[in-house]
Amino acid sequence: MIEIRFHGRGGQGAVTSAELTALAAIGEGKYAQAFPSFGPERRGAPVAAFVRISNEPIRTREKIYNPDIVVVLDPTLLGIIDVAEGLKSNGIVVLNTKKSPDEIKSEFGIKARLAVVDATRIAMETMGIPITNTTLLGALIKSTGVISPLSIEEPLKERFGPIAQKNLDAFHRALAETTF
Amino acid sequence: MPKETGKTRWQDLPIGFMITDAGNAAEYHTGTWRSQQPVRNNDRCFRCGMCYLFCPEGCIHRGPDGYFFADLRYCKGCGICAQECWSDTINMVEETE
Amino acid sequence: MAKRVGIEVSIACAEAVRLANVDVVPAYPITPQTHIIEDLSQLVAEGELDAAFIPVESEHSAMSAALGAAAAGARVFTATSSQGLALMHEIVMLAPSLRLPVVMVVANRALSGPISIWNDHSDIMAERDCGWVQIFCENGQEVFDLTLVAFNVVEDERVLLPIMVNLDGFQLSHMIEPIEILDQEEADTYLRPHKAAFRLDVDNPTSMGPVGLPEYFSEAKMAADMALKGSKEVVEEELKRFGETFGRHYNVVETYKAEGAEVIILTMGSISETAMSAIDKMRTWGKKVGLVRIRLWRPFPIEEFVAAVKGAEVIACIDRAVTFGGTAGPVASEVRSCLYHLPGKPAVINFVAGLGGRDVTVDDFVTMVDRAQHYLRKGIFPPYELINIAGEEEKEAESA
Amino acid sequence: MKLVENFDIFAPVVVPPEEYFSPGHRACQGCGEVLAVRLVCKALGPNVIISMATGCMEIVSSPYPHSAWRVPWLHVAFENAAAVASGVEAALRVIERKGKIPAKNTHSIAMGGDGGTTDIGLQSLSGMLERGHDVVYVCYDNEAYMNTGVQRSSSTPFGAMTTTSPPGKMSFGQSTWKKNVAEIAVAHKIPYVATASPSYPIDLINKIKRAVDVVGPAYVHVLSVCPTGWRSAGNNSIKLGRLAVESAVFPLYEVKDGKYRLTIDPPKLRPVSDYLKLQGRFRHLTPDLIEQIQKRVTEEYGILKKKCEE
Repeated sequence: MIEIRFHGRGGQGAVTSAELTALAAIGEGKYAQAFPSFGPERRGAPVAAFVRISNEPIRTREKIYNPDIVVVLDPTLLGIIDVAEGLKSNGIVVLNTKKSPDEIKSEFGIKARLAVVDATRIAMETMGIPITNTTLLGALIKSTGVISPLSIEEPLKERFGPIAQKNLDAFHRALAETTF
Repeated sequence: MPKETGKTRWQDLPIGFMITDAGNAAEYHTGTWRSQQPVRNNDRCFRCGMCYLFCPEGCIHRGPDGYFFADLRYCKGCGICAQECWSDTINMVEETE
Repeated sequence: MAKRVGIEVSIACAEAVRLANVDVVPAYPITPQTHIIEDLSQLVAEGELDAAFIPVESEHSAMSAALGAAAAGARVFTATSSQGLALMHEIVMLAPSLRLPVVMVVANRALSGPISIWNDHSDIMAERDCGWVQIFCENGQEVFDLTLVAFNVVEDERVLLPIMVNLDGFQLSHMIEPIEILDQEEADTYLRPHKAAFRLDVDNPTSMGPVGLPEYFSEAKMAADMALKGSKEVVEEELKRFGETFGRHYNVVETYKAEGAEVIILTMGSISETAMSAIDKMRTWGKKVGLVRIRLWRPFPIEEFVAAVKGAEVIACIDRAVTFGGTAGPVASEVRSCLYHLPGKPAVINFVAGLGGRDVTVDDFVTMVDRAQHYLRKGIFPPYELINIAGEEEKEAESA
Repeated sequence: MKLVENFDIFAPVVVPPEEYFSPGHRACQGCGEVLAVRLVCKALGPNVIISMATGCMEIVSSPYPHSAWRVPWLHVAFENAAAVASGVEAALRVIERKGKIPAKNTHSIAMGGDGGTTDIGLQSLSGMLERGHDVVYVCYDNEAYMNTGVQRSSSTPFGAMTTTSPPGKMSFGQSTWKKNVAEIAVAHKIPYVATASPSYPIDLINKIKRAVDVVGPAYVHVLSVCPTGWRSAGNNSIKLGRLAVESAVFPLYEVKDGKYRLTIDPPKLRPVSDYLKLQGRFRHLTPDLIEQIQKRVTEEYGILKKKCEE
């Protein structure tokens, strides 16, 4: 079972990222759960969302305390919260940032493995808005292979309708540009 | 004192404690509440029907002769008919024992 | 064809209501019930559900309109949570008395105060004695399935009572997970077409909700109680038929590795799955632990429950609501009461856990099992205990 | 000579002869409210479903196993008649459309007393009016909680003695002015609002019929004389209702699509004291207080007349 935690700010699409990841996994015939952090947080506040993916039926409804993967949609969260909290020893943090993994490691003292992508720039260039959730999904899949890139297309099209293509473009660019 | 139990077996109550016999309040005769009763002198009556209209019981009816009468099974003796009568046809008279 | 889809549990619930082709949905929004009624209102707006969605001004009016609609002969659905259910309470009491088969989903949430939007069972336990059929769901599939089953149960002429389908707020309501969704044709092979058993009819006028004088009141209550008790048989029949139709089998009481278990964890709702994981873990350590899960809460399945716990030494009974100053939480008091006269009955240690969104983890179940055994060894039987309480660490360490 | 409005000597000729509210009900002797119910039911006819709030009329009409109602009738609770009637109306609309029941265009009616309407039921009333249900709401206003023993409501008039607005060394009785729920209904911009009185039966019946005829919500506020709570003679119930109108304490008007019209326009108003003096609940009032009431009534009536002239 793989457990993923998404960090973002209310309105940035962390919850949507989690949902799309779970839907893609379920589409592959796997079992998955996606759930938000159920808080009273509003637009702008730091929020989290969670995903479990497994080949077996998932028989737990605990919150996620020791994720395998953490995805951070907004680089400004790094100085505010410990994004790597509880991360398993072999876990990975997937991060939206203009900086290199080494810069991040020394600046924020993160010891975990890192995958980075300049998602904000990609989102601006492909969609014209700094919404990074689908871009980060590209980075997540590239760096972890937790689901197949193909299985994200269907849920993404269903969710975004007419703007799905732009999101897919951003997603594919992140697949190419993520470094880890 | 007799032991207090219900009047109807629970098995025999209609579903949802519903009353299926609509309007069966008529089985209950409120005439026993009356301490005075309307007595009519139809010589004065010009059959306007005000008594019928204003009776809170709805117990005043028109007979085949065109004159009105109160159904004393229900009349509570409020005296509204006498009060509202235009022609002083109706007098309220104490009930005798 | 049934489709396995990733779907939010609330949306799956709304889909079941759509398949039941309800006529009237009076509803007032409250977290965490909102997604269910939002989706129903959308289905009505799109013409995918031919129903009147009444956006009432309160939950009190939601239940009032529900009863009016059911009395007029409609199939009615509503949903609520917590404060909304509490505000409804007065009218909740009247639904069984009028024998109106309303289906209501309750996305369980703590009752204030302090105000909390998160999950526990204090809202539903306050409605425990209202005369409704009450069932608890463990996962999204069950929410979808039992919402369908609910219509068949309550509209059965032997029942004609309202039903609450309970699902844990957020923990279930906001969870996206794989659920097998039936199509209309499949659903129709199971669901009976709706026809009101009685209704307000201008051609056959009746009076509903008359005054119950002391000469009749006790018998009216007896009739309502007998109807509720009798509903168990129908619930069982319907679950059986659902299982035969779709291959998903449900019982009024479920067990997991309970056979021969020395310790039984007793749960209701979505924490049951976490409890199973905990049991698997403890079994690898050689602990004889099993799970009994109550699905049908009202009418309480006494025989099935007693049979399920037979032979156990101790029950770690988990309540998700506090009975302040009482002898046990609402579940434990039921359980103790129905075991009281049995020889060789297991001890019942009552833990109050998961209040107002507090997580109940695998480790918590391990702790509760340890403590239940610890108390049994020591011969100490506290009425009930809240667990995971800051300030009670010393006590909690005792049994570790 | 006593005048009934639209004077017609053979009243029974113009009034529907059928009774849908049976005798044998247990209302007090001389109850003005139960007369209003009887007349409203005549106007409504048989094709209605009535949802009724808890209160005097509910209690006196339905002690199991007896019901005075010859039309389908439903009582759920005190504060929710409007919400229950919303559900009935919505259900009828849908299940007639779906062919579950024969299409009969049955009308949903809600009824409540002043407590169930102007106090505890105001929210559900407002909700029903705002949502635009095709429901006629009839408020039988006897100006206090008579069912529980004459406690004040927001509909109790200024100065009136009730068991919870008693006069005393520090009190002259009800210290607030009667809440005007008809105007609150008007503020919902519904198609029809009216005030009515069983003392003017033809006017009452006509208004109920108009209320049923409009599409959308209608509200009819009926002043209902309560000899028990008002401490008046039982045989004066019709007379008191008439005096309330003739003194402009309770003017009879209707508001159809926002247009005001006085339906009973007394040529000359009587002093309010004519109305007050027949009621024990006002017996303690000083001339000064009666003057205050007179002033207020004249003022309000002036405002209403102006609206009618617009």
